[in-house]
Amino acid sequence: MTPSAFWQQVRWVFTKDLRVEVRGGVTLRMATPFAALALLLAPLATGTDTALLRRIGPGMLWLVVILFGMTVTLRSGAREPGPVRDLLTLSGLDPAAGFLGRSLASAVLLFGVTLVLTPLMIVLYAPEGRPGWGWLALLAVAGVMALGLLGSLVATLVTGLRERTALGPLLAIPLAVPVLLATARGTDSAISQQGSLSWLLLLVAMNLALVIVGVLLAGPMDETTR
Amino acid sequence: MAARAPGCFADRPLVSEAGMAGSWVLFGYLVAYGALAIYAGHQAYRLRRARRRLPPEI
Amino acid sequence: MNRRHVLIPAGALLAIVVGFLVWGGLTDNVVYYLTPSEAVDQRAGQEPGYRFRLGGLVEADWLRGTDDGVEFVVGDGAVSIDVVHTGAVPQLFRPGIGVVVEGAWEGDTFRSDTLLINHDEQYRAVDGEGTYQVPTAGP
Amino acid sequence: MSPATRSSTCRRPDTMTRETATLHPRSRAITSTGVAALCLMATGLYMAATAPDEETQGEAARLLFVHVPSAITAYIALGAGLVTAVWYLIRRSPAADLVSAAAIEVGVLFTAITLLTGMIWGRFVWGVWWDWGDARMVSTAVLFFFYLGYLALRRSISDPRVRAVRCAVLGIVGFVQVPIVHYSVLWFRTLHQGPSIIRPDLANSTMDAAFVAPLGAALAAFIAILAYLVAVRVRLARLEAAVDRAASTSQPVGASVGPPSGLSV
Repeated sequence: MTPSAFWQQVRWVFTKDLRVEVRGGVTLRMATPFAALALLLAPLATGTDTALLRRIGPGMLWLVVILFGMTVTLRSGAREPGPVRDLLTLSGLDPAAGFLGRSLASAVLLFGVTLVLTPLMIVLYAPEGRPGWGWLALLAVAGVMALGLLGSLVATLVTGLRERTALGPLLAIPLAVPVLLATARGTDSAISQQGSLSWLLLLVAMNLALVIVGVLLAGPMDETTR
Repeated sequence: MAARAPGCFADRPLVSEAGMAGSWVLFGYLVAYGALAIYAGHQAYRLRRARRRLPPEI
Repeated sequence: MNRRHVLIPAGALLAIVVGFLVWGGLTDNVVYYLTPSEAVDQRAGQEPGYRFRLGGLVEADWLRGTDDGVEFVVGDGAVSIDVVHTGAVPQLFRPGIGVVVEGAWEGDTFRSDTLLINHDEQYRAVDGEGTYQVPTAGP
Repeated sequence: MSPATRSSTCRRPDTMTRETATLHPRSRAITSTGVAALCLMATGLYMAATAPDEETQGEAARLLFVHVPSAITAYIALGAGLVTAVWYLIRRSPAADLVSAAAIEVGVLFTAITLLTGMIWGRFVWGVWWDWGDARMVSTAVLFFFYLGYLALRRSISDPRVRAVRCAVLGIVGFVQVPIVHYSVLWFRTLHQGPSIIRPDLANSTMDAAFVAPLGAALAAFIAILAYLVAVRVRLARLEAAVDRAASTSQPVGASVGPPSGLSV
C-alpha cells in the first residue's frame, strides 16, 4: 500500500468515528457532565481548604479527564461491531490505519472534554498565577493523543469480553500514569512560568512508542476480533 | 540562623537496638518466603486436583 | 506489511526524544526535594507558608532532642539550614546521615513535621574488612 | 468409562501420545530443579545470616538479600514473558504462550514480594511504609497493578488462540514499564537509593565485598526458584487444558470426570 492510500484510510476511519459521535453523542451528553460533576464534588471530599484547592486544581482536571475520558475512549476506540467491521475488512482496510484513525478520533473527543472542563476548573479551583497558554495547549494535545492511542489499543484487547467495562480501565489506567504526571505537573510548571519541555517530551516519547507498538501489533490484534 | 553549639541527643538512643532491627529483618524474610511457600503450595494443590479430574485414559 | 513509512520516522523520532530526555539532563526539574542551596535561592519567589521538601545531610555539630521532636542542621556542604522537627524520629537518625524533611520556612528556620531518612547506596561492613572506600563527595 | 464413550472422544492417536508424555505425573527435570532451588535457598539463607552487620543499618541490611534478588528476579520473569510473547506472535506456538503466561504470573508474585519487603525495609530505614514522592515505589506499584490486569484478562478469555494473541500484545506493551522502574532512581532525585552494583560507573561498586557474595547466592537461589515455579505453572496449565478438553469432549460427564474445571480456573 502506498503511503497516501494508507493515510486516506486513516482519514476515513477518523471521520467515520467523529460522525458517529456527532450523531450519537455519548461523550458530550454523558461523559462530560459526569466529569464536571466529579470536579464539583472533589472539594467536598478534601474539605474547602482554598489554598489546597488552588494547588490541586490542574491535577484534578487531568485526573478527571483520564478517569472519565478513558471510559469514553474505551467505548469509541473499540473495533466496530458486526456488519461495519465486516464491511471494513472486505474493503481492505489496513488494521494499522484503522488503529490510527480510531485513536485520532478518540483524541479529538478527549480534547473536546478537556476544553469544556478547563474553564470550569479555573473557575472552581482558581489556580494561582497566569498560565503559559502555549505550553498548556501543547501539553493538552500531546496528553489526549497518548490517551487516545492507549484507549484504542486496550479497547481492542478487551473487545467482546463480558468483563470489558471493568477490565479496560484496569489495563489502561496504569499505563496512563505518565500522562497524568506529565500533564498535571507540566500544567503546574506552565502556570508558575517555568518551561514544561521535559514533560512535553515525555508525552511525545510515549505517543511515538504507542504508535510504533500499535501499528506493529494491529494485525494480530485485529485477527482476534473478527 | 541560630547560634551553633555542640549539641547532644542524649535523652533518646541514637542507634537502634540490634534486636529491633533483627525483628524487622525476620518480618521481611517471613513475608517473602511465606509468599513463595503459599504460591508453591497453591500450585501443588491445583496440580493434584487437575490430575484427579483427568479422565483415566490419558 | 508495508508500514515502513510510519514505523521508520516514528522510531527515529522516538530515539531522538528518548536520548534527549535521558542524556539532556531534562529531568532536573522533576525534583522530589530541594537541596539547602536551592531552598535558599528559591525562597524569594515563594509565598509564605509554601510547603516543600528539603534534603541534605545532618550536620554533626548541632543536634538536640526536644520534648516532641528534634532540632538539627541540614547542609549540603555550601549552605546550612536550621531545622525544627516536630513528630516521630526514625531509628536511624544520627549525625552525618541523609534526611528529607517536609515543611515550610518559619523565619530563618525550617519547621518540619515529616522526617524521612534518605539512606545512600553505600554498604559498609561493620568489621571493616571490606575493600570499599568512603568517597568524599556529598550525596 | 465404557469403550463407547472413549471412542467418542475423537482425538487422533498421535496427539494422545504427546499429551501422555507431557502430562506424566512426575517429571525428573522439574523435580531436580526444585531440589536445586531448595539447596541454593539454604545456602543463600546461611550466607545472609552470617554476613556482617552494616555500618549504618546494622542487622537491617540483611533485607538486601531478599529485596534486591526478588526485584531482579521479577525483571527477569517479566522479560522472559516479553520474549516468549514476541516468540508466540512470530511462530504461533501454544507452548510459547503458556510459558509467557507462567513467567508473567510468577513475575507478579516476585513484584509483590519486592513491594512488601521494600515497604518493610523502608519502614525501618526511612521511617515510613510508603512515600508518594518516591518514583521507584510508585512506579513499581503501577507495574504491579498493570500485570494484575494482565492476569485478569487471561482469566476472562476462554478461546485459547484469542487469549494467546491478546495476552502476547499486552505482555509486550506492559514491559515498557520495566526500564522506567529501573532507571527512575537515576533519572529523578528521589528517596530510594541509587543502584550499588549495576550503576553507570560499573567499576565503582559502592558495596563491600562482604555483601556481594551473599547477594549473589540469594540471587542464584531466587532465579532457581523462578525456573522451578514457571516449570510447575506451565505443567499445571497443560494439565488444566487437558482436563477442559476431556470435559468438553466426553459429555455426558462420567463419574470419574467431575464438574467442568472451567468454573474453578
